[in-house]
Amino acid sequence: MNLHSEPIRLLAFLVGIIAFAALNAAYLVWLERKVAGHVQRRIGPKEVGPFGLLQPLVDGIKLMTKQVLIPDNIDPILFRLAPPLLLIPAVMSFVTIPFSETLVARDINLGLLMIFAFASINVLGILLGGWGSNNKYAVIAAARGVSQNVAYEIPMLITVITMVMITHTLNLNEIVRQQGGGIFNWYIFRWSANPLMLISFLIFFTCSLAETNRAPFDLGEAESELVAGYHTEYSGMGFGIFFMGEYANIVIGCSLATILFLGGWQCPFGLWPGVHWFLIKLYILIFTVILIRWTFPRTTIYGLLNLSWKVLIPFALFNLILTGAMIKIWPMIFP
Amino acid sequence: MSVLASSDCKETFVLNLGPQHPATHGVLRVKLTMDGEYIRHAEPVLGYIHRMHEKMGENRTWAQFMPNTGRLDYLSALSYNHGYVLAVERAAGIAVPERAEYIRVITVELNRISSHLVWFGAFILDLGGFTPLLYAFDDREIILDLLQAVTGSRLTYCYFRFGGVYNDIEPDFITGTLAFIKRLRERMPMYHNLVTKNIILIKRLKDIGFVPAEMCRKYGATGPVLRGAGVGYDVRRAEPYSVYPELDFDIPTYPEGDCMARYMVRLDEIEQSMRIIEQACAKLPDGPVMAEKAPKIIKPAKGDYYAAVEAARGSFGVRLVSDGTTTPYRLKLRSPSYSNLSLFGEASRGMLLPDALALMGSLDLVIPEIDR
Amino acid sequence: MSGYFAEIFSGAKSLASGMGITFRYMFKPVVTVQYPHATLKMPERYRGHIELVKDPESGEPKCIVCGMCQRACPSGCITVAGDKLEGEKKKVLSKYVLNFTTCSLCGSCVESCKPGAIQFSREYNLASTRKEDYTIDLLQRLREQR
Amino acid sequence: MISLALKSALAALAVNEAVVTDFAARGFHFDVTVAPDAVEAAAEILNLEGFFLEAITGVDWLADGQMEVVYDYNHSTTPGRVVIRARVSRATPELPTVSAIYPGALWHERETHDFFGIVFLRHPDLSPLLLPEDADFHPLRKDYTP
Repeated sequence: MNLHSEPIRLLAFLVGIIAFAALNAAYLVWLERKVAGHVQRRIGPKEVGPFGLLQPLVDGIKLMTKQVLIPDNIDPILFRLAPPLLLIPAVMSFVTIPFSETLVARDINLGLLMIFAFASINVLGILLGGWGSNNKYAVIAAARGVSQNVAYEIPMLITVITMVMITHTLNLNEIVRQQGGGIFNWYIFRWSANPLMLISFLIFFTCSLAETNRAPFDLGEAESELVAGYHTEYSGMGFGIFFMGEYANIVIGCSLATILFLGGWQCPFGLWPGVHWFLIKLYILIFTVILIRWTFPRTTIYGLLNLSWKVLIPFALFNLILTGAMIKIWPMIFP
Repeated sequence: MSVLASSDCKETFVLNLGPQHPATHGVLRVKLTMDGEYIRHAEPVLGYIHRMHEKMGENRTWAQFMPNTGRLDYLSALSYNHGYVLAVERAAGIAVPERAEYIRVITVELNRISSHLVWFGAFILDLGGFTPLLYAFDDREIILDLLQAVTGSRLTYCYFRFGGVYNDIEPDFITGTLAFIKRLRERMPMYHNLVTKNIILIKRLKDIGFVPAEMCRKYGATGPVLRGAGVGYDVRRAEPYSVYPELDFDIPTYPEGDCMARYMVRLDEIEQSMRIIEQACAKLPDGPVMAEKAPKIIKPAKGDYYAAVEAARGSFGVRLVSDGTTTPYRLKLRSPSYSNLSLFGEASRGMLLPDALALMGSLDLVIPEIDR
Repeated sequence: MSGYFAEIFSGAKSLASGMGITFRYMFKPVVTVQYPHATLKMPERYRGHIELVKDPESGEPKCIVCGMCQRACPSGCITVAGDKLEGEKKKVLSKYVLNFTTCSLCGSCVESCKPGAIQFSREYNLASTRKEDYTIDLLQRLREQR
Repeated sequence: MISLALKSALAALAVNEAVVTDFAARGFHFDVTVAPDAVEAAAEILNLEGFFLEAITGVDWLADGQMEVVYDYNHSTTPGRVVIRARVSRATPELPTVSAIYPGALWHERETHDFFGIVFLRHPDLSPLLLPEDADFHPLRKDYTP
């Protein structure tokens, strides 16, 4: 049998991606609890398995065996539609992520665009989940989640346009390839293209935190205000799928930051590029995301919009103009 | 209500915040009439854990009511012990030995620090930050251990007696207390760097939740809420009791009247309490811890008596009416959170839900004390 | 305008210093006690539920059945009874039951006890799902300790 | 401390003599018993002087057939506690509310109504606050039996 035939390859990737997303969801919870524990000078999970490593497994079994309570007076279709609507786009986004030069499910030319197209769908999952639950807290959370996502898509996309102007491509693998040959070829340090690249990275990272509803922007599920936000009424695996979708979104956000700014699978000193570098960078970013959650209090909706409209968008626009000017003017000075 | 009738927007809804809600710290229920995320009208609904302590008092001897006082405010139980023993000592004319007074001050101030630490952690938890809570609990745990070694209990103390304290402190306690103060002094900059200076926290607390001095006066709010509005009223200075006149401490006030001011007042109070404890430990005299002449059976003369102490949340008052028998005729407990919460309805009008919760957190409510 | 940049800068600095603190604390030793695996020793004055004290000479409870503890208790959770044996002057303790569900551990009974026949135990692992477990027969408990 | 003008203004409302009390012995400085109708006037005087309302409570004098309502006022900058009392008959325990002057009195009066059944006229909402919402008993009345 030809192992390189396209259907088998796709099947392998399909299984691999779903497994990657599911394992990440499970073990990021473990990591989150461990980091939270040690930050707070506790141990975190430790009873099930060595270092509590089997805890996610047991949690998963618990979630699956729990009864899925469907409250009265909900919208039966939207209520059931919402969790998959949050999870599927996130999993689909993995299709174009280049884990290494060859380890990519579909090396398509519009990879970046496709991820953003899918990322916009998951807002719908939040909205429908909140609306369909017929719960006041959930509706408030859904309204917050939507306004937050819309507000943060703008600076994020402006930053991405800036990047595309520099890279001249939407193919993620190609973007990584351009960053080969050492740490100073990574776009975050490519200050010849735009001296404010570091700020671009921070804008992108902040926006991806907000897009994935992570602390300090977790207004959609602010537990001290809205109980559990848009998934208040979900129990058992309904909640579990929301959870998986959220963690998959975090992985996607951090992967994109890695690919666009930190050189993806490229090695910092130009040797042995490969999937391990991608994963190391990815998990360092994810660790930062987790540490942020356990350090900061939550912002408010107006604080969040102020940050977006008064800080992030002006900076992103300035960056865009600066980059355009650099592309046009630089060659004139040094032809 | 009138607010609704006068409003143009008819599209309001009622949100039941509580009685089981993460932000209400217990079983407080707030009926919010909301216009989107704006609060049109807030009405706290009390009484979920009402135990009628005042009626219990009428059916017990003066001494038997002591354990009840520790169960009003579970975070600073010793202040409530203190308020009650002060009232009964005033009524029965019992003098307290100096050593006992110093021990009372040391333990009460330790209790105040632990109460403020819990408030600090829970307040940041309300705002969505989890970690400071456990850092604060780490420090508080040492206080609980210290107090446990002296009083035997960790939370609902019953340590003071009419005419003194239950038993003498050990030298270990003083060294442990001073070591703890040294430790907390070193940790305070960490708290400030982690929380107070944090831009997100500043944005959430500054200019949010105004409670001006006039509103405090109209509603009878006391304690850090009043001091956060710029009025330096503290029972320890206004009506000096125990050995507070001999101790040097400041009353922190911030004139802004917003959540940040109340936050800063409480953090400064932790520092002041540390100063008080250090001085009290240095001045601690030798001698008995129980008045020798303290009668076994208390029978205060007919009449009514009042005593107030500065509890962690404000002025706690006890009004006793004695008919000259071994049981109180009437025993009124004036709890500070009750008055502090009563202004919530007016202060939260027109606020966003998260800001209103910040305001509620900054009032430092302890529900058993409100419901009594 | 300069205030705008100054705020962004100081804000970013405060966020970074906050993250620095939590990151450093992550490597500090754990302060919690892993409860079922490790326990703490209760201090001398710890107030568990009360227990009877034995007379070291006779091995019998020191209690003289005066009933002071029963009277001092604010919540009436102590029941004491004694038999008057023939030929003896004093009563002998026959029943000492503590209803721990209503006990508030105030210590009034221990204080009121003249002969020092009751003291606080240092027990705190008292969780149970049955109400009857909290009606503690202290006399029987003392005999079992023997 | 309490100014002379205030003392004389309050003394004018008193039904019997206003008493300057010994703070160390009693815990308050000035004690005035007024007619039930005069509590509003007294509150108005104290409000103009900048006093705040600490608490309102009742005392049931069963033997006299009367109920007493006690208002504790205090001042935050020049400390001085003023106690205003008013006695109403047990048969018709009614007196005007002071909540128009001190909104903080809303809850205190509701609580007093809960516990004693004293009716505060013109109070906007006297539904039970601390007691269950369908409570029709007044537990702090001395003749109350559960």
